[in-house]
Amino acid sequence: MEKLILRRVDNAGEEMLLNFGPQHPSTHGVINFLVDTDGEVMKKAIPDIGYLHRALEKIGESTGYPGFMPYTDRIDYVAAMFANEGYAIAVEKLLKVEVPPRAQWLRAISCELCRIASHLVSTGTMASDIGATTPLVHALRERETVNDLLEALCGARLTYNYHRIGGVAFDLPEGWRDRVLKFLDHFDTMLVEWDRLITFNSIYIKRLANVAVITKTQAIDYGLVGPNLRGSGMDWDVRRDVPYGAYPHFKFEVPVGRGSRGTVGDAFDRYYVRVLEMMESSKIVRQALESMPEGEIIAKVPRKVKPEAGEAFSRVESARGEMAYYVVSDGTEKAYRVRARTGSFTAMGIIEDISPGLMVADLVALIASIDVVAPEIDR
Amino acid sequence: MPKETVEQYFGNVTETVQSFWHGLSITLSYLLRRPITTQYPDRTELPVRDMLPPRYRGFLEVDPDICTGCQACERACPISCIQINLEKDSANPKLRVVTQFDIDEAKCMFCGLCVEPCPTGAIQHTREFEGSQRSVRNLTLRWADPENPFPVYKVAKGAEYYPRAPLGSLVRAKLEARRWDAPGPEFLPPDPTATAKKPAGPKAAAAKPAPAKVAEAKPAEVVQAAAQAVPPAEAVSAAVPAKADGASAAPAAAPAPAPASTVNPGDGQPA
Amino acid sequence: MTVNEIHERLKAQFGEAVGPLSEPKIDAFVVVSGHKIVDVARFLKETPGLELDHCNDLTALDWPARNVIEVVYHLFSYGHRHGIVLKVEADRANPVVPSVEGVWKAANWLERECYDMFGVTFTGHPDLRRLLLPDDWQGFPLRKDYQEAGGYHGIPNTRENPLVELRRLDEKRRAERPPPPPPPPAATSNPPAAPAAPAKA
Amino acid sequence: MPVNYPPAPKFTPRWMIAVTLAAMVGIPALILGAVLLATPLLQPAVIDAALGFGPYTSPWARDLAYAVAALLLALLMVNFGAIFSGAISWYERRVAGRIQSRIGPNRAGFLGFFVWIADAVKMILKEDLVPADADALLFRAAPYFVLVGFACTFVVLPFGHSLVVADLDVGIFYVTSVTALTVVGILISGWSSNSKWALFGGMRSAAQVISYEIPAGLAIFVPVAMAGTLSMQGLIRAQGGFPWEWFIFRNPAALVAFFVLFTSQLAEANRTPFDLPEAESELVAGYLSEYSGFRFALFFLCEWGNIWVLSAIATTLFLGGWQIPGITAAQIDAVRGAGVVPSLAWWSWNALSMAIFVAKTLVLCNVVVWLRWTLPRIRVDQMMNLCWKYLVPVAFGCLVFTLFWQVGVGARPQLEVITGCVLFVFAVVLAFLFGRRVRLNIQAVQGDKFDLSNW
Repeated sequence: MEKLILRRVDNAGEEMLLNFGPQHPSTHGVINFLVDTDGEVMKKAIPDIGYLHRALEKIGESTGYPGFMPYTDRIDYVAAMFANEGYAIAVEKLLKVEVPPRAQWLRAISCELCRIASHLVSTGTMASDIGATTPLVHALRERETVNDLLEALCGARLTYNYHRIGGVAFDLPEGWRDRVLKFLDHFDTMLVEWDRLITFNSIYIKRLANVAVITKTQAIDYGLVGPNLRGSGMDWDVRRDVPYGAYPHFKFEVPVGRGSRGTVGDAFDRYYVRVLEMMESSKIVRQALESMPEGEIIAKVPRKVKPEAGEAFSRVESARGEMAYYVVSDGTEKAYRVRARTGSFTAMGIIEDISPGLMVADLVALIASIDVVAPEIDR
Repeated sequence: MPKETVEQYFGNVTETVQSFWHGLSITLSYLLRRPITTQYPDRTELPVRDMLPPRYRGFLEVDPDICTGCQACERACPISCIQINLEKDSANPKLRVVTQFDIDEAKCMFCGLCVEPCPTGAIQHTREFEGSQRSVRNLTLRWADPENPFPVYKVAKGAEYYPRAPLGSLVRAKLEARRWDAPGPEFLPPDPTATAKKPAGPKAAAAKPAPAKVAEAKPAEVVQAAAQAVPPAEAVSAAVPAKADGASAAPAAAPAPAPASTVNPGDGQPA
Repeated sequence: MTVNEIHERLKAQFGEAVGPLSEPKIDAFVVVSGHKIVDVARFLKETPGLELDHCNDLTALDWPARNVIEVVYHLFSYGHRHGIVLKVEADRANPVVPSVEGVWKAANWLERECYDMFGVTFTGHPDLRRLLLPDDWQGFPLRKDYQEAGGYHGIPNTRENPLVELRRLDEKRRAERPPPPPPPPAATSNPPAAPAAPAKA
Repeated sequence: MPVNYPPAPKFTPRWMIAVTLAAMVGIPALILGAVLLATPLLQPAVIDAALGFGPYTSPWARDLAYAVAALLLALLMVNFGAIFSGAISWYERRVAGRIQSRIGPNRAGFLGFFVWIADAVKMILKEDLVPADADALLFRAAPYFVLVGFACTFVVLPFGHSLVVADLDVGIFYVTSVTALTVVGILISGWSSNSKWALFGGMRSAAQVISYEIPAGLAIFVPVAMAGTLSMQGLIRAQGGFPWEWFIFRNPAALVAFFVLFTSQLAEANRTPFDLPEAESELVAGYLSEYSGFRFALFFLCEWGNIWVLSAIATTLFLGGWQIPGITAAQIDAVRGAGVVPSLAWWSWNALSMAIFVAKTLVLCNVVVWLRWTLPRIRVDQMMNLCWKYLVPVAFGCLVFTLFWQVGVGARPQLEVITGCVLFVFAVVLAFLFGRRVRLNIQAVQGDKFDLSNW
């Protein structure tokens, strides 16, 4: 880093080195960008991450298997449910445990609600970064309801720790189903209003369309996942294409960026894919609530989780894209290695190569549109 | 900027007018809808803790009256924020007493993993969450009095429920007994000899009454198995009308809201 | 295509450089010799029918007992929906592995992270700097023998443990107090009252 | 938890409601009453008559009297600006809260009305920080440039029929020139802070304000061409009390010019969607980044006060100003009487005209606030694009059209009447459709309904 700064000093006067972060309103956490600007136009934005590194992978080697579950909440605290699920699936693979159907349905419901909550934050902060604060508060208002629901389900609003190895911790509370359906009825109409309020606002479109275009090949090459990948026109969703849990039983569409307002893969596409995904999640939750099987909510798992030596890799479709866990066991009670591969991490890697030629204001749109969450980058 | 056609030029204008028309009408309409926020905390209908769902994971509470001293919670805690010490009662060698049951609420991450293995439901999350303290040391709640240790609870065979104090009452009493700006306890200066021992800290200390611990482990697991067979505590407490204070206090593994004797509506908050 | 078929293709192409498919305990993997990894990667990505275009994950495992660091590649193909896990073993004392950054751009950051955490040097990487940790960090934290330095530039990374400290306080108080014979019966007679009294800090 | 202060009361006490309501009504009434009394009475002619100054009076005595009067008026106007900007800061936060399903400030006084006073007190008590490497003199001076540019506009802003500090012949021209001082202040603050963010903000502001002076100036020429004067009072007197007699409806080009002017003025006042100089999500706080305490407060005083200025100018130029429907300005002049102090009827008409002017201006202030909480921020190149590719040509077209229009109106005066009525009906229909849309919006979202509670 010092080397970089020194190099900049040489041509001082022509260019300006801007420390965009770590404390900056729109870096979505503690991230620093070394922005090399020529006036308003950027030469390059170099991400400097690690401010939120909490060595979770190292911690995973010292807590037992069940004990790491609350830590997964902290990997991506905006969408903690997926981190729970991914880790649980990986350990279940190691243990060769079959998850009861009801637990799988509960996982799907909780995850899709969590996806709605996460995308609301993402789209809301995006609007706020573009300068419209009202949509953010509207999004957070809806998210509060989702949080209330998840709180009633698992006792926490953010760090759910709901999934367990072999199932989930709690069954549905009384009256919860009706509350969810009532919320979804409201939410579906709210999304229509949301589109009219901000999505199709002409200033908003002008700010996002044709900005920070990531082509399909680039997206694949850089390992972008989830809505960022789909925003670039790649029709891929782990839930549909590498199905896990209860997802094969649900009918849903996978929204893909079509360049409706500009080029395929621009910031607007990535944003709009998220809006559409919220609608799909709402559909999935409805289907899941309808077809919910009866039965156990957790498989019989020994209290001392001690899988045989081996390694397992699990992939789930998190709100920020594919989240993969790579858990290696050496036959003891503690994992030999827990590795979380997160969507934000690889998404950050592309910023440096996309940024040249963008304006400073576009950097904000780019960061918001790839929806990075600092703890998920740093883990 | 690419070249614009005439249609694009005028299209921009009409699009702007249209989208502003919609956007402005929506924001205006919100002036006529009800805000969802409430003025916290003095204008809420109920005290906030009573509006939280029964599963809410707030401060941990231990009811020493029904604690079996099995240390399952201590083992389950991923961050070792619980420390339990068992000793033989000097007067009655058969009786074991808990001389230390400390929970570092400042370190606790409210994950709920300690609640699940508890055979009697002695350790539970409450809906208490307001406990700011000037000194972080004051956030270590001591459930056993070292001067006056409590004996472990013997689970009667075939016990259906355990007489737990109303959930939240104990922790609330503890929190209310201490001013928020009370000074924390003075710790001893660091022990130079302890540096080598420290990494093993809590475990080494806990392992002292080793024989007793091994003996204890067995019955505890039996009880745990029994506890798993019955429906989880949650379903029960959710069934009880959640409004009455301590409804969620229905102890773990109680098939009916049985220990209602302890559910005393009058002993909640005055509001 | 199954993992076996991919492995056969690899075997046919690279022969000795590609090890046997591991006994599939849960997820099977193939050990590839380090100097061939770029060729293998390019082959896997570019051969029609394989086209593993998605470098899903790249990380490492530290095995002090075997004195190796394994670099693990999780590869996947969007088009064909198949994948394979590759492993490259490197010497623990001086782990050097060729970089696959030229094959998958995603490997750029993943390799940097791997370098940061395990100290694996990826030759041919354009910008191999520490990623998550500060540039002047000592050691590679995810190695099994990593010892914490106890702080960073005078910033401590430990906090007093009140549980241990309180225990020490208790023990000191008890040692100071003369052992009284009468209290024990009293202690057993009124145990329920004990918890109600607020703990004296 | 036991804490060291008593718990907040469950309801706002009666006395607090009474005090707040008294302040809500009393403060504006007081300041507007002072304007109503002082502006006509502290004029040279009235002072001359009251103090018996004649041609033989010592010029020193006369100048002293004038200077005292000017000082009093200046004090009054600066206070008006400060109180207005404080009150609208509260109002804006309340409206923003409601728009965002929140309550907004609600602690200091009933409905949180005293929050702006609390803010001001807090700002004054805060440390006045000057960054170590900043150009201290310029850094300290910058807020005063902004304040002067803001305060000077009040010299010609009318409040009613005769309620204006000085009805300069070059009124509107004077306004456009003194507001340019604001940009000097912002530019200085951006440069002298020695912060990259502040520099960005200052530069953006300079580019923005200077560019938007051009469409604003061109749009101003439309009413000027219609009225044939630059004087603010003259512009209002050329209009009438009824909506179809306003400039905005009398000429289709003026309708367009109104929107051009309003947009440009938003940009000049750095209001959303043109809040680029202080874009908080991009530039942290732009040129304000390094300011604290009272200097920060001065910037914000001017920013919020500018809402009044821009609304008042738009009202003056296009919306008929203080014109009372059915009463012409000449009729009010006639009831003044010959005495030093005007007659009671004259005062009443003036009070009514002031009420009308304030009401119209507040409506526009609401629009400004409302726009801010609806729209995202435009990008800097788009801002330039909008100015040069849309607003300037349109404003120019409007001006040319107006020139021909005036020729036409000279030939056929009924043209203006017909257009006025048609456009007014058109506006009413639009307003009705908009109201319907608003109602549909509420009905469309499941579970939402018309509800004015929980303020």
